[in-house]
Amino acid sequence: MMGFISYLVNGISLGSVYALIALGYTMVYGIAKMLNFAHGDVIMIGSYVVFSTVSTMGLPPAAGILISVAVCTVLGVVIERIAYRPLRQASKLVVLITAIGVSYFLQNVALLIYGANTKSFTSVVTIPPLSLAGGALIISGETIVTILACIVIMIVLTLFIRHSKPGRAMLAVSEDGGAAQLMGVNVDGTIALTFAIGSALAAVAGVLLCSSYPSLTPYTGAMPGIKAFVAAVFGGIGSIPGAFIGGILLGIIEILGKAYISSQLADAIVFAVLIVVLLVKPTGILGRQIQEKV
Amino acid sequence: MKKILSLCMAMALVVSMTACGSKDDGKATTAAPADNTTTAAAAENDGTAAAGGEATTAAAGETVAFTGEGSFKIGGIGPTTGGASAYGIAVQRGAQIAADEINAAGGINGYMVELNFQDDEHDPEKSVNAYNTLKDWGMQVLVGSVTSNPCIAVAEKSQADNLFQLTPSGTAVDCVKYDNAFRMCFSDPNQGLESAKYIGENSLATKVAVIYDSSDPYSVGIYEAFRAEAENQSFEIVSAEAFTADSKTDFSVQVQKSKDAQADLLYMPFYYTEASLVLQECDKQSYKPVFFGVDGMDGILSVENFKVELANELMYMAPFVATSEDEQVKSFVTKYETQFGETPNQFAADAYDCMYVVKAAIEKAGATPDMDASAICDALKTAMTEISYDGITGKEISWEATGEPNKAPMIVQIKDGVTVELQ
Amino acid sequence: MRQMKTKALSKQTRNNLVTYGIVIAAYIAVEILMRAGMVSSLLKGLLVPLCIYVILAVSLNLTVGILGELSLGHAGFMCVGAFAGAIFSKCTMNAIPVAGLRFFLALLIGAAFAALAGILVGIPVLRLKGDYLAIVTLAFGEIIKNVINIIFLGRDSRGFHISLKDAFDLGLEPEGEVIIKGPQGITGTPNDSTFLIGILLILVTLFIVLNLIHSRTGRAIMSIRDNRIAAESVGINVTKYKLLAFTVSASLAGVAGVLYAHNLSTLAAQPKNFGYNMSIMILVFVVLGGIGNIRGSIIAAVVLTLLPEMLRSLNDYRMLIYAVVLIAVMIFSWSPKCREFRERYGLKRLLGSKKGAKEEV
Amino acid sequence: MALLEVESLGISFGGLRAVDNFNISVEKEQLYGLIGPNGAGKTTIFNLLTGVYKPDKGTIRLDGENMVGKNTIDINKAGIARTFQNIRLFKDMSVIDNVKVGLHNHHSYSTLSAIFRFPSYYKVEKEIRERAMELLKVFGLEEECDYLASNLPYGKQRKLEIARALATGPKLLLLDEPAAGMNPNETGELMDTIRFVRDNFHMTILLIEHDMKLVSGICEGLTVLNFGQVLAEGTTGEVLNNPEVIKAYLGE
Repeated sequence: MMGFISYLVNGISLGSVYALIALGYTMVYGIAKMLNFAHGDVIMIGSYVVFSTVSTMGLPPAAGILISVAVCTVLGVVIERIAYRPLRQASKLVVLITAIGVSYFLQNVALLIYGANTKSFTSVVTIPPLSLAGGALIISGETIVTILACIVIMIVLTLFIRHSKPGRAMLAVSEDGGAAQLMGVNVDGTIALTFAIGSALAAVAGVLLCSSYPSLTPYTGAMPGIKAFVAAVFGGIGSIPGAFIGGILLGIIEILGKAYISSQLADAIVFAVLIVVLLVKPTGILGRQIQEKV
Repeated sequence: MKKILSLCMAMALVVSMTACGSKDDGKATTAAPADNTTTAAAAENDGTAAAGGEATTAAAGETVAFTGEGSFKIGGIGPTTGGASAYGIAVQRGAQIAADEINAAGGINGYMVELNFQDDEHDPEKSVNAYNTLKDWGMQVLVGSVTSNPCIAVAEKSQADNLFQLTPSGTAVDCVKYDNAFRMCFSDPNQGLESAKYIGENSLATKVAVIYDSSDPYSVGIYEAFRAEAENQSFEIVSAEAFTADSKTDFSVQVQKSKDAQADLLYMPFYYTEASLVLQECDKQSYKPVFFGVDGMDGILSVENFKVELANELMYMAPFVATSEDEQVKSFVTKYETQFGETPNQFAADAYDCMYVVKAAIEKAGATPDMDASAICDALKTAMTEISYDGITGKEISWEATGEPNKAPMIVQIKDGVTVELQ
Repeated sequence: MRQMKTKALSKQTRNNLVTYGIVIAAYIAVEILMRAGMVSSLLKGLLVPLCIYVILAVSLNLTVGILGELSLGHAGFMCVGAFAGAIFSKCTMNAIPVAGLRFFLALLIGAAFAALAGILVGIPVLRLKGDYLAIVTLAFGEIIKNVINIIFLGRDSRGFHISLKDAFDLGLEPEGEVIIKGPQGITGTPNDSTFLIGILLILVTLFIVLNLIHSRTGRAIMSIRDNRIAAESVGINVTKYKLLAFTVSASLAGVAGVLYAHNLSTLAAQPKNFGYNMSIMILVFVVLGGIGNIRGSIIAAVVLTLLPEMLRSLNDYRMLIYAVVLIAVMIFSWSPKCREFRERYGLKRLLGSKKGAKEEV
Repeated sequence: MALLEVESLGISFGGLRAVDNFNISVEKEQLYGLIGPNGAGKTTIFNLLTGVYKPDKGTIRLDGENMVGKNTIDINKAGIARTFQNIRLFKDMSVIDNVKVGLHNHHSYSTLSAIFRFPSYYKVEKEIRERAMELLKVFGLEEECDYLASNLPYGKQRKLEIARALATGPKLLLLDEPAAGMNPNETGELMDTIRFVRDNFHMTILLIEHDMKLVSGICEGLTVLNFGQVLAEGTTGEVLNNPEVIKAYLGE
């Protein structure tokens, strides 16, 4: 029993990282309606920035995170401006391919700057681990911070979108970009803002990903990026609470699958569960069912 | 769109054919002397007619006046981009240092060497492309491929061409299946067997847990041999958990299972990148077994910012110790550190030795650059079994005709951030 | 009216003939250059892979361009075909000494298994739409890769043995042979793939795909793409034709897989060759060549496979430049501003553009 | 016996009773109109008749055959074809291919025959093409047969949709606001075409329309729908003079 609970905790801690990344994914998808495959790589860049500033230059972690958030925000906006905006009217597939191009680009830039060797990331979390049940159950500080960050970001994002002017503009753009434009919403500006926020979230996600799993290479972002994408779809892509739930569930399934079924088949199990969920609920757990009007 | 694309294709094809066509017969014509006179350290230069390449390569090594009527063209293949690029880049750098040294010391029998290293992205198909690129360049000897599956694919081609191949780090059995292929490193079964023996004979543990990468032939190969040999040893494998290339972020389950099985030794047949995460996880779960790794573990201390105390008392099989007092090693490590700003790992060391082994074999066989690749290969095949080589990854290394090296396995241990030899 | 008919028919046929012609001309050109010793080893080595990618791109275009569904699991079907074909060849290497016959059978088997996988995946999955379908096909591809990586298959006098643990676990007799070695996959597959076979397979693929498109079946498939509800309203069995297109596409990917398996002596299911990256790579060919444009797929597959090899002289900057080129081409061909620019100064204007009917499929 | 007989048909969406106790009876070769204010449930009835929605109550009979529970495809095969309020053409296909898709189930050869081009392919394709051109000619679209459907002007798109529906060889043709967005000239032309179709194809037509000129011009019988229920029915003249109907329209 204790074993199970402990696996569950591990699952939640892995899942919270997925959830954090998925939040950025789902937000960009919900508003700009595009799969930003480069999101995982923005995360990687964010982590490298923190690594450089904190581990190499010796700045305090808080400063490093701030710089990283700033760098990623600018990066996100620049990517959107150069690579995605000219393709606003093009087919979704075209944008998808461009996003993949951006992903390759970021990976190779990092490879040239930082080299291929693994860097060990120093955790920025200083909270001590929580020890329960007489030490049989340990919840690490990183996990606590990640989950808290997820919840805070989720709430702030939801409030922002519902109650602020730019937030409501986002909502309008996500419902119908053309109509929003007619109503005087600055669509380009709104989407740029979406990317700015999404990339800032990526920076935070990067820091916490690397704090929990401190190994940093130019390819660090790729696989968690894909997993987070799966998590976002799992929860219903475009839905902010969906991303959170999807991420946590994905982490739990991955860990429990490894623990109780087969550690070799962990990936297959995760993806099989995804397929089953989508067959039962074709738009994910919290996704909106869109009935096509005839 | 269509027309633009057609145009692009036509251009690409024309460029490829003309560029390559001129290279085919261009061994001794215009392109070659231009390269040779500038620098022999041509690793950065892929030998196309691009004259701009010269300027960039000069930085890589000192300019050596070209003495003979030809030079040995040595090709290298390994991943310098993509997930496995850490290994390929290390090999490229290690080989480069050796090539510069050899040239500075007057070359091989007075002939310079040219090294041309090509990226394969750790993909068999790309590796064969790289091999063919090198053939077009006029490669006579191949040092590569760095990783196992690509190496097997390339071996098939090199065997057909009868081109001498020495892989620094292709550990799979089939890498040296043919008589033209040799390796510098231990084979997978060899490592698995030796480590099981060492653990058993030194009674390091009674209960052993294994974590391995089930998507990596290297890791699985070692694990299989380890498991087979464990039957003959005094210890028992109580837990064997896998991870894959797609889920190597979180190791909590594998570590917890090992812990729950009360294993007193954790065997880790995989690379240091993942190992650093496993060690971190063990620390998190306050699990302190004896850690035992294989040669892929080498480099763990070079992980920038790594908390070395996590790896304290870690034992692994290593052909090479960067902190060794050996003169050859010291000189290599210093050069590597000055040039590239990091400590070399076993990949770099294997590659460095490979170049010198090629040198030794060529000297033994008395081969000259004007011989074609096939003739050189025939000569080197025999020479390889006759030489005995002292290098930085072992002393008095000799080779079987099967391609396997005879060298003593070395077990090292990390103590207070320093690697020390145990055996 | 009579004239129009014949004119339209011949235009379609002519278009197809041009496509076949390009392939055959490319073959002849390369053959001549090879005879003349003008072809580099690199290009020689690339000939079969080029054929493989062309087949993959054309077959994926059937799903993406003609059926209008986004699939990110094409490499998964290729993987199924590759392993089915390779196991067959490896087992019958002695039983069927004629390489041509053995390879032909391997192709059929690879295509059949990939088609079967296509049906198995297609039945449940085609109920989904858009990005959800994409993610499920991606998931499927990853499952295939993961499962194949842990399969150990051996054969001895007692028959086949399978294990999910390791080769040791197979309990083979001493003279037994391990066919699939987990992540190391299958080694020692006969190198039966040749450029000629590759070209023939491209022609067969084109024959199947183009004939399918220009038929009753093709129209039904395209009608689903354009408007599913209207297609149902005129009595098109949406599920049947979706599944049909998906299955044909999968089986052709299987053919490409067999070709792949017999090109190199090692076949392993690694992220690089059968992961989602490869599926995306094929998708890039399709999108770059023009969604639904078969000839474009062929050209894009060739150009994009050659490009990284051509960039080798850039060394460390190779993949970086590749990424930049990819982004630039996408923007250049799809951004409204660039399109305007091209229309004003581009080739099409010089050559005279056609309005109205869709000229290329 | 009437060709189409619908009795006490009903469906709810959420709490809303979109259609309730709907009855209609359309005779063979009749031109029948279904009118009513916006949101009255007219298109919902078309969707019920064609199997897009499943009714929770009532029966639909075509030529005596039960249609309830069948899916759209089978209902089309049984003989009901329709057009859509918001035009649904196969936009990236040529005009003639749109009609050819309509002919799908009547001129058939196997997929194998398609791939290997057996003689049946050429024979049937020729039939299909000739039949499609005939239909296009009826609607004056033969000149544009190789255009992309999306490049047609609006009025012609509506006509093409009718041609496509006719190609499926229905017994009953449902037209959902065929004159929407047309100018008076085009509407006049359309009225002639609809009559022509009825007379020459011996077609039964049920149409939804707001354009009273068209309705009074060609419909022989009418049903008026309001809030999902039948408000009035009868011959066109009767219904249009019904005070309830006038109230419903003016009171809107």
